[in-house]
Amino acid sequence: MSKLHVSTKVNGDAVEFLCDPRETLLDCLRDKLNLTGAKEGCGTGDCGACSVTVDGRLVCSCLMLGVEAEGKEIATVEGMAEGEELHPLQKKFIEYAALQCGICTPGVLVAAKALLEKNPNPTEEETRYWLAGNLCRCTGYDKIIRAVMDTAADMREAS
Amino acid sequence: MNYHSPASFAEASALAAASTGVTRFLAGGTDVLVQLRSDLVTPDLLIDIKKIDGVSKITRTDEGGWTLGVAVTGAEMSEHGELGRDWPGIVEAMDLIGSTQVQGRATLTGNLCNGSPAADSVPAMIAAGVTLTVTGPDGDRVVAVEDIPTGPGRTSLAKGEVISAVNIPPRGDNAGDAYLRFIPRTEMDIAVVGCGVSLRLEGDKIIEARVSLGAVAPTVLLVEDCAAAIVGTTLDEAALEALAAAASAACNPIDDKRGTIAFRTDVAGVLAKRAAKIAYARAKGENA
Amino acid sequence: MTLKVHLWSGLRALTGGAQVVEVEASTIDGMLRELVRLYPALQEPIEAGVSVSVDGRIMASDLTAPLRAENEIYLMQRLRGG
Amino acid sequence: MALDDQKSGFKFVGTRPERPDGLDKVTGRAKFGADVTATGMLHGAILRSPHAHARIVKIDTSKAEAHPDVKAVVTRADFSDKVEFKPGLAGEFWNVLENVMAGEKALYDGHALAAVAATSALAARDALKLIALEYEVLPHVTDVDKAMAPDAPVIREGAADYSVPKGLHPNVVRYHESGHGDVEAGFAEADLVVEDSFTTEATHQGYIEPHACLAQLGADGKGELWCSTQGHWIAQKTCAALLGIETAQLRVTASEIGGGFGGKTTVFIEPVALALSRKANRPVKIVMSRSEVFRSTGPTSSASMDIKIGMKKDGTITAAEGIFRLQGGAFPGAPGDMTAMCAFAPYDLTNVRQVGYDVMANRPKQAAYRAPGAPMGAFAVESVLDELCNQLGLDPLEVRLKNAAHGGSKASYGPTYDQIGLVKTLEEAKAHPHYSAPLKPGQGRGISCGFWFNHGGETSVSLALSEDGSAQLMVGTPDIGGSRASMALMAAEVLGIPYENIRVTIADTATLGYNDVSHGSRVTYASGLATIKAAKHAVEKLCERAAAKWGIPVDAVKWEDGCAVPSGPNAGDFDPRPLADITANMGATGGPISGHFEATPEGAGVSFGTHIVDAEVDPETGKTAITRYTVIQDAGKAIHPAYVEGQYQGGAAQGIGWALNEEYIYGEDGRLQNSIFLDYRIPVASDLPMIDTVIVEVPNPGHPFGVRGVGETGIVPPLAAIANAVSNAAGVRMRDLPMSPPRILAALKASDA
Repeated sequence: MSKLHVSTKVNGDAVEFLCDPRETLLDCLRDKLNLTGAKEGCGTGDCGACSVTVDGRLVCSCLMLGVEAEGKEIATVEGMAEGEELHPLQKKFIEYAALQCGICTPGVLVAAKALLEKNPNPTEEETRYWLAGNLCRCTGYDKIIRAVMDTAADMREAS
Repeated sequence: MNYHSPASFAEASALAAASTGVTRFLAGGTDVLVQLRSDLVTPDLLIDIKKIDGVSKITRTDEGGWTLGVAVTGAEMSEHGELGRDWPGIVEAMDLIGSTQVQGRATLTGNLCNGSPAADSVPAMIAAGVTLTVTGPDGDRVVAVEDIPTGPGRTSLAKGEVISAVNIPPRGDNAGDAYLRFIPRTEMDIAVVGCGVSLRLEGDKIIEARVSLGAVAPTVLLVEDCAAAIVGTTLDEAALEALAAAASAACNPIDDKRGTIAFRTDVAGVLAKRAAKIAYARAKGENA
Repeated sequence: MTLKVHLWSGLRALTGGAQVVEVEASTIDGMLRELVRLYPALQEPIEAGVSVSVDGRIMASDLTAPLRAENEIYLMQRLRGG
Repeated sequence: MALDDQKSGFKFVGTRPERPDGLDKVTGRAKFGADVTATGMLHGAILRSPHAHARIVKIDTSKAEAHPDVKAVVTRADFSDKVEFKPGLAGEFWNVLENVMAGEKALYDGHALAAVAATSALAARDALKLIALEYEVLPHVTDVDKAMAPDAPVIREGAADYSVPKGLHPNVVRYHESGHGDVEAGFAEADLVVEDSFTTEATHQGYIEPHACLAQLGADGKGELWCSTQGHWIAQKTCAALLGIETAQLRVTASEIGGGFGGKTTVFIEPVALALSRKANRPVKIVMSRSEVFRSTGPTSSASMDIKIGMKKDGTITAAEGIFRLQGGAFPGAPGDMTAMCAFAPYDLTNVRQVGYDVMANRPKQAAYRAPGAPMGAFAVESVLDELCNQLGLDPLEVRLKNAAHGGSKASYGPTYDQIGLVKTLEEAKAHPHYSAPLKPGQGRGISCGFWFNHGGETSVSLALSEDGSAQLMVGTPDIGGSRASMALMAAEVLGIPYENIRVTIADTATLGYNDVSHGSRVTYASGLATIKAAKHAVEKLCERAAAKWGIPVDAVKWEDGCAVPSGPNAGDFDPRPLADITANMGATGGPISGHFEATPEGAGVSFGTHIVDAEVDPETGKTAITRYTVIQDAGKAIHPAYVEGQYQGGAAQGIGWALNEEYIYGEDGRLQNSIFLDYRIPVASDLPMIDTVIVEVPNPGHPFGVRGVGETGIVPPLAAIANAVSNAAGVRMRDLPMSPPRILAALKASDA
């Protein structure tokens, strides 16, 4: 069948694309909009490397069709920094060496940002469970969890 | 694959009834997209029901129960304080499914219609006595949750039928529910065994109970012997042992990559005891 | 000079039972060639890949490394990493 | 390598600066394997066998070829016919080719049979369904012990090499035996001998980034390849051989790599993409699905092991013997030899004997995984040690200290150890608050030691100075875990310029000499050593320029804190010349200044670690929770301690997965049943505690700064340490991994009965 036309907003910008109804939002972000920050680690919603928010809700972009993005507002890792100013989580991840290979990092950052927006003062357990859908094979999560919790503390202090 | 997003359930039902190939309804999509991506099921027709008015609403009924739209996500259920105070077991069962990300999309009806005997929300719904409104070519009918799954991946829904609402009964006084599952990790797994319990007390005595087991048979089971083992008791040690024995006896599981027959049979009893204790404490108004 | 070369015990079948053999050489390359000359059956394991431990330091591939009579020399199967 | 000038007193080394590629990695800008496109690009997809073992009777690709979206179809006939089959590992190119694209037989579920290139990824996937296959299904075997049994189906005749004793099944393709002393005499001296058998299942490296590449190859034999790899020179060499082109005509660029752990040290899709590209005359991109990753790449070997250890009442080990049978898929290469050599390496033993088997079965070709072979052996040996300590009432740490190898000990694999850090890690473990912390009911504590060889390997590094005094450093080892930061720190240390002034690039194969793969924990050791030497080479030239300007001999100039200075009062009285002062005019004083170094550094320095684990077991369900974890490991010298800690923590986390839940599950039909992350259960964030680390530094005499590799040793002790903790918590000895809840519960029930 012919392709479907989709109008949506990504990181605040109005965008349009044509997609096959079988293509996922992740396929559309990466292949049609050249936003390759979200990664496909599994294609089954088990690894979280493709995490984005849709209308503020954290989702796996591999578990949503491109056509379902019609009229929505999508946010990806590419939209996390404001101009040249990195998000506090981005800064802390670099400072704490909370990434090794970096493939899971975009998804972890998007998910962690969603956590702190919902819960500015998460416990270690809450942080670990919130991020349970973001697989990291390199770090053992230790430095990731510390980076998220310490960023939360910094942000609480700053606000 | 054709994609449609009808504006009403009647239209959705008509589309499905007229389709000649494989039809799937798309709510949260957390199962449909996985099957699509792995070439397991590529529907000829995909009907997205999320543009139908009211599908994302959680509404208190006049009788004190709840009506949930079929696109209400797990995250929306968890964030709804009052629903969770009435039916913590259902909300927790839904919340156990997948990650935070999956919670942003997954729905009760999707979990049910996927037809997995290991679906977490299903034992909790069955224990709670949840019913569904089904819209078909001949209009609406109301069906109990336990009557929907007929086997792994199969449901009793006829061609052209689509679930249009989830009806949760009024909780009433001195009652509580709970759901527990066993998984090898702390998150992200499919239940190896699941158990939902809902019960009502008079004083310390259980006067009503429904116990449901998941992942121990081709479909989720409503186990009357389990209920019988605890009704009329104060959930003392003997009642708990009888409950565990009834739960294990009801199991008809398989050996598979997620667990063995012996393991599932044993752990069904363990979880039944643990879930019953939580439901009992909740019915007494204790924190659990 | 005469070098004393320790083999791994699996190679004894190829050297008529000897696990420590003496060869005349001054580099790893020379030693390996001399081993093959004295025990032709050793050609296959050496071609399949060996490392040489010299005084406890494992030389994975350097054929030019000099050897002296007082060195402790062990032939080892080539190491692989992840 | 000269060992006499080992440096101490560091300015940059040992600090924790931000990694040079940090910004790229937190903004989504870093380009991984699947993140690039080319104009005119096609998408490739690979058809894979659904059978564990089958003769390919016929492949009919005509329907796929006729489809308008399809631009090329390839099968084995499209690869070089010059690649020669040899027994064992001698013909590794043939083994890789046979794995990349099946010849006469499909050898495992997931084995590649044909591939297409089409105008979109969906079109390519759809086109695979147009290829018609006719199979003759053959009997299969996936279990290591069954694969060695007389009635096992033969995977491939003639694959066994010289080492295999006569009379063994043709699936046994390599054999290793080593040791010293007289084990029988040793056992006779023992007060207690424990003999036991153990198994471990295959696990996957589990990197989150699936294999991905973009290839272009023309009829002129010139090609470009972009891929996610641990070693682009080995990819270049292998692809050239498999495609029948000249190595130098294929330029390979390593993308950012989303994890490897050994699994990306070889090629899978790269030669296929090149073959498709050559046929279609267009660039071809292939990205594996997660299911393809599990079915067709990695995994590690599965193992079956028998251990016998004798001990005196005072804890002295009198003799140790181990038989290690490793299954490595349908090709030679299972590291039974490594398992055997590493298993007893932590101990100073008078009598030791170890035997290793490399066995083929109908599974994917095993790939290296972090200290390949060592974790399984450590699991078996350290479990028996624990059992001996329990039965003799001895403290497991004291017993390990009593028997620990040290400088001068004869290693179980033969040679005499140089300076090593095992005893130090044990002493640190003993002093650590974790070891003496009280346990709660239901909890158990386990410890284990672990050993890994580490590796040097062929290395080239080039360093070029800029006029403004900044430096660009080109290394050839892909940065898997922050190695750019370590390289910049070492270069800064030698040059004496700020860390931030150094830009580190992973050079492609056309712009730097040969480099071995990022494996064997060799990057910080070997590329680091080469970086130091390259920087020193540049410093020599800087000193020459200063000497020329001052009119004094070059040996009267030394380099200090980023400046050329006269080497002493007799050399003359000149103001120090900073690096930027010399480079500012370098074009007119002799030309550009660069340093380089090419060698095969030998002296990687073996490494040891000791882990302490607390585990809690639910007696009703058999579920294990890891409640506390401490890693103590010798790093020689930690260049960037944060990334050293990261390696320790990552190794421990992977070990926890291997010990508790990760496994390849094959059905009776020989098909892999858990090829997605839902059922291949790697640890998630909520499964783990914080992982404490202690970095021990016993300098490696073979590195100018004392570096030992740290990447691999961290996965050696966890299996045993966790098994010991779980066994102590549950009161039953766990002999089979993973210790999944059904296994533990069954063991508990059996011990009750």
